[in-house]
Amino acid sequence: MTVTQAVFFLLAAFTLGAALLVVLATNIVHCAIALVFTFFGVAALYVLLDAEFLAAVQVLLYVGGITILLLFAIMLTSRISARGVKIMNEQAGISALVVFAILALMVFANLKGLVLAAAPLPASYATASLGRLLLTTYVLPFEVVSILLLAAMVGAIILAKREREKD
Amino acid sequence: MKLVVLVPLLPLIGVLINGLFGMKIRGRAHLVAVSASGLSCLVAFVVFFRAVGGRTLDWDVYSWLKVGDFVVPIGFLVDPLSAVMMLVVTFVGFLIHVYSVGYMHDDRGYARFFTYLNLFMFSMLVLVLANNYLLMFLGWEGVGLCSYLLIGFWYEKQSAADAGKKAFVVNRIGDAGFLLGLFLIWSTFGSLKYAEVFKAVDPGLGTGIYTAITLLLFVGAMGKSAQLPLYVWLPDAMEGPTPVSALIHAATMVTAGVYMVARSHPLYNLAPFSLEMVAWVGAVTAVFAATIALVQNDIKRVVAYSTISQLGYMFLGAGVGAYASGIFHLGTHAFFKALLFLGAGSVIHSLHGEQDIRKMGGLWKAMPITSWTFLLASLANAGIFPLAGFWSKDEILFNAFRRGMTVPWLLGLVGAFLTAFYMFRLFFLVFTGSFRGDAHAGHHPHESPPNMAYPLVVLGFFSVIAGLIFGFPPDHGLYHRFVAPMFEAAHEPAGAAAHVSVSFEIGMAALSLAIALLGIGLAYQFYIKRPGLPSALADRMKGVYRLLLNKYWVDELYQAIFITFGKRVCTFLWGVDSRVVDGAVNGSSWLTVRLSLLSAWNDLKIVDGLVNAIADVIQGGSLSLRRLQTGVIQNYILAMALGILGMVVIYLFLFP
Amino acid sequence: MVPLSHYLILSAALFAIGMFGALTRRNAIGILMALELMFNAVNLNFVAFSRYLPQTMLQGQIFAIFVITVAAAEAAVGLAIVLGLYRNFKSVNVDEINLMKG
Amino acid sequence: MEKALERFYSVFAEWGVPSIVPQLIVMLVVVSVVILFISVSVMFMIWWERKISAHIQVRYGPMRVGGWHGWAQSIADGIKLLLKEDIIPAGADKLVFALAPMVVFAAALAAYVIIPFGPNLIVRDLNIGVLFYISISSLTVVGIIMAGWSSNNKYSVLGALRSAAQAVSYEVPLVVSVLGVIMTVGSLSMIQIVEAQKRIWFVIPQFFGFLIYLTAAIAECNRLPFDIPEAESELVAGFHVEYSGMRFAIFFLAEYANMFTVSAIATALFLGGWHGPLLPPWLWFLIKTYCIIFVMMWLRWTLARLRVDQLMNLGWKVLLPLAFLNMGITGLILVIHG
Repeated sequence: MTVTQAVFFLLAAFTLGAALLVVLATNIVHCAIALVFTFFGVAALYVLLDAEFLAAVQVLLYVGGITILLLFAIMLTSRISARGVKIMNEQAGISALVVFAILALMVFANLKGLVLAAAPLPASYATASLGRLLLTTYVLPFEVVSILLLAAMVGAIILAKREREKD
Repeated sequence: MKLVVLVPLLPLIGVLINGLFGMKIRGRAHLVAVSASGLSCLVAFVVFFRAVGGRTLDWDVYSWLKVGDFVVPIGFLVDPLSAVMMLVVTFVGFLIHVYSVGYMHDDRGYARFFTYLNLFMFSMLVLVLANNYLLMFLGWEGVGLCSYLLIGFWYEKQSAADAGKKAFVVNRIGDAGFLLGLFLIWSTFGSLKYAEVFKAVDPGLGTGIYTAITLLLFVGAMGKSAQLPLYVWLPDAMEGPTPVSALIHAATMVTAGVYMVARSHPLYNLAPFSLEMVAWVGAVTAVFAATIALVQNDIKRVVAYSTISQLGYMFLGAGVGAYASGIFHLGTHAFFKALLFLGAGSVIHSLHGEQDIRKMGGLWKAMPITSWTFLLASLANAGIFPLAGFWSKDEILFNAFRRGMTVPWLLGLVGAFLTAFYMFRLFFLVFTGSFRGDAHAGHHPHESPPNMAYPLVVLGFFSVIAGLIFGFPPDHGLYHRFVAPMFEAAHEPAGAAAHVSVSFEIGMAALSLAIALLGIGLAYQFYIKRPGLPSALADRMKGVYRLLLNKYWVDELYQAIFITFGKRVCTFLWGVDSRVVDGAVNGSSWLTVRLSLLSAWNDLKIVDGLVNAIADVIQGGSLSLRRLQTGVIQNYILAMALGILGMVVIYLFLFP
Repeated sequence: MVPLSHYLILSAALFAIGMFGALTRRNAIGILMALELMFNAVNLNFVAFSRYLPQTMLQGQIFAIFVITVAAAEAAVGLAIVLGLYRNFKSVNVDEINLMKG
Repeated sequence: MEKALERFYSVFAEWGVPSIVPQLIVMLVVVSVVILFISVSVMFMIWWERKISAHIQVRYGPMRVGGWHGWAQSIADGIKLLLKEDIIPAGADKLVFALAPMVVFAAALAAYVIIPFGPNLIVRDLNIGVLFYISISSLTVVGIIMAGWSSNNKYSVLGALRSAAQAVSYEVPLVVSVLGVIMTVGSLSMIQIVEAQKRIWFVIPQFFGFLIYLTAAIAECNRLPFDIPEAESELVAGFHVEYSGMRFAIFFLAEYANMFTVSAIATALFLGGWHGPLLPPWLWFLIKTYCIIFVMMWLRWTLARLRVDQLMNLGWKVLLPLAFLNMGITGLILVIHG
């Protein structure tokens, strides 16, 4: 087992553990904090995959943006003392079964069906080429996503704004 | 050279600032707008002198639209033609910005006005500097939009709003032609970039396709440049503020059509029929509009018809293949026509909105600067030696004659005579004699403030010297040495262009000068010497007078043909609909009612019984099925997950 | 080196965990978190494929960027909806909100 | 430096030890050096700030501990904090409460990875350098929210929420203001950015970028005039009201460490990094950095606190448009220059 593999397994265990905590923790704030760790784990995996820019974006957006948004929402809607409340609904059992089945199928398909390059190709990665691609070949999706963001922003503001008292 | 990007960009920045913060800065909007246009003008000068130095630029800044192999760049083209146009647009535009500061100073929409003005500058510069047809079209539509916004600037006024709409609709007709022309260019040459299109121009394709393209483009030019029969919007456009009339409807936007024809000259050169068409439309428009101008009583409308007439000359020039002369006339015309409008605006301003020349007169004393500059502009417009208009107009007429277009040439001469007459009719009525308005106390006419007067003086200066400096000797002046090489090929196809002696050229010039002087003399006779004569003549020739006063009833004609007729057709169709079709429908409905009564019994007793039985079963079933819709979203997700699971199983194991 | 299938299995597991969360959490914000986990799993797949597959030219990473952007938009709108829910129902538990019940 | 490292590695290779062992040792050494540097420089900065504030207010400040102008005051403070009883409030969420200072400190520590003290004096010259700092700095906010929430105190929660809102708002102009430099250099690597300033410091062509960066950076550090998250008179002390002893010391440490980081980044991006005549590069770098820190302290003790709405207006309606303008003009100039 090489160092890279060791690092990979460590990271994988860390990420999965944090993810499980996200789903299973009783306190929603703990979930959010576990989510931060998951994001960090995934970011580290990106680094392992030579996608440093993406790792930085992952941390910037997920940790700096989405998690903080989530924490805001949690603080606006929950109380610290809200403990001992049921966190899962009634369908937990059957859900676990279904999810486990799907996971099993995915792993099966992966082990059986994929005979792809086992070793990674030589890394040809540069942030610059990523930027160039985004502004040339993928400029249309880029613009579409920009418009989507704008629409989301407007939508979020309108949804979150308190309705004026009707006179 | 790449500085050229700043030329349209600066006005755009002005638009952004004034458009976004106009409500905040209100009275200081002109600081932004005037400095934006002034800087733009400055940069334009720099670029222009580099272009004079012989450098051209065809620069794709970046690709704007890219769909398959359809690629349109945002790109700039600086060559003599666009450099001259750019200079005219920025320079006249800048002066008019300055003038507007005084003219609009107490208007409620001050910032809005400057926003539009800058937006117009931006669009016009995009139109002029574009290096492909689509970007030109963007500018083309941009100026159309600004024209609409500015004509309807005082939108509380019904007539202004209507005039704006009219301009918009009439222009759309032309634009449709232009757009079709673009489609045709794209499908023929596979590109919209000038450089590529003109390189791909090949006489071997036959004249048909070129004639089609150029005629379609010319339809666009007719709309924008107010030529017969699409000229009707321009006189009404005078509802807008006067600086707008000067900038858009005299000096720059309306010349876009001429520019476009000149820009497309490689295409026109291969379509002799189109060229002839352009020349004829131009010549006829020149005379037609001039005759209307003879009898109009609104000071701005006289100038407006004069503009249409002068645009006709430009097209005449382009149509006989003398593109350079057409553009030259465009440039000189920009100066003196802007001056005329600004002078008219100055008069209107000092008379507190009075526009009827019958209520003016004797303003010479009160407004010396306006009067002098107006006189210079009138002389220039009438084509008096050695003012600017003389050189360019004479060149067009001379070229028309030389290329064997005798009838258009004659029409041009008639137009020149009429021009001189109506210009001086206007001048005498407004500035000489005695004041005929109701001069109630304290409201005496007065000279305009300096920031309105200075642009008048500057424009007056250029109206005097522009022709002499740049256009002498005719066809070989400074201007021609700069621009004409572009159109080198254009001089050939007319064929009949025989070489003529210098003395003949001078004779021609003298002829047109004499005709113009004759017009002025006649005006002098009519309005100074024997003031009773005009009305007597009008009485004598009542029919003609009314014909002209009502502008040949063209508006009414359009109303009758396109609108009333359209309405008639619709009414008729409605009648057919309501009588014949509805009758048939009603008849059949009666029949149906009887039949259906019969079948109703059948339905109620037999079919319904069956249906109800089924419904009962379904209702019973759905009552239990309804429980499935729990309203809890996670149940649905679970169902989805199960579905996915099923699908995966199917694809993995059943149909691998 | 780490073979591609390791990454794929890891991302499958992450996806499954996220899915389980989305199916079972009562708190709407918890569901959103679970959704983010699923997005991350998908992104991991994209990036891994763009690293391991030939002739991909970074498409995987580009798509991951788009997914992240869409996820950000989704989180913003989703949380706004949660706040709206909280205002109207004084609760963010989705199983207590069943106005659409048949 | 690199040769010494290679020799170090080769020694281990000869002994047949897997390469991860020396790597781990090197990592540990680097981390210890960085932490040591942080502690020393923070202690100095705290002492310095007390002296500056005192002199601005025409006082002397600490004069007794250690002799010359009370130089050992910070050390004494540190020892006091270390020895204090560790108090966790009864209603607090113990796990999160304990985790929060660590998260904040980890974020502050991680940022030191990309600070270029000298041509070779950098922990790691990442090719996404600036972006790394920007992304890692957002982690601080998470820590602050954790701290505020877990204290179970409404002042802490309010302080934390304010802090988060402020940090998120000012991060945008911060990033955009830096873009001008990045566009000019065409790289995110700190070393390359500093190298590009050999002839002219970016503070001259990017003057507005520098001003916007500095303003936003002060806001990111929650310092006056942008210190509403900690406003003593309104919120007692913001998110760390309930913290005391060692945990409080860590927050304090992280705060000053952050201050050092933003100043160091400003130095590297705008003030030419280590470039300068005569003195060794690392000294130049420290001098410039401390100059910026001095400016920040100076501002703190002379300006009044902004209101929340003023703060948000400044961020979104002034700094952000200005930053975009700066970026647009930079782009335009780059395009024209080709």
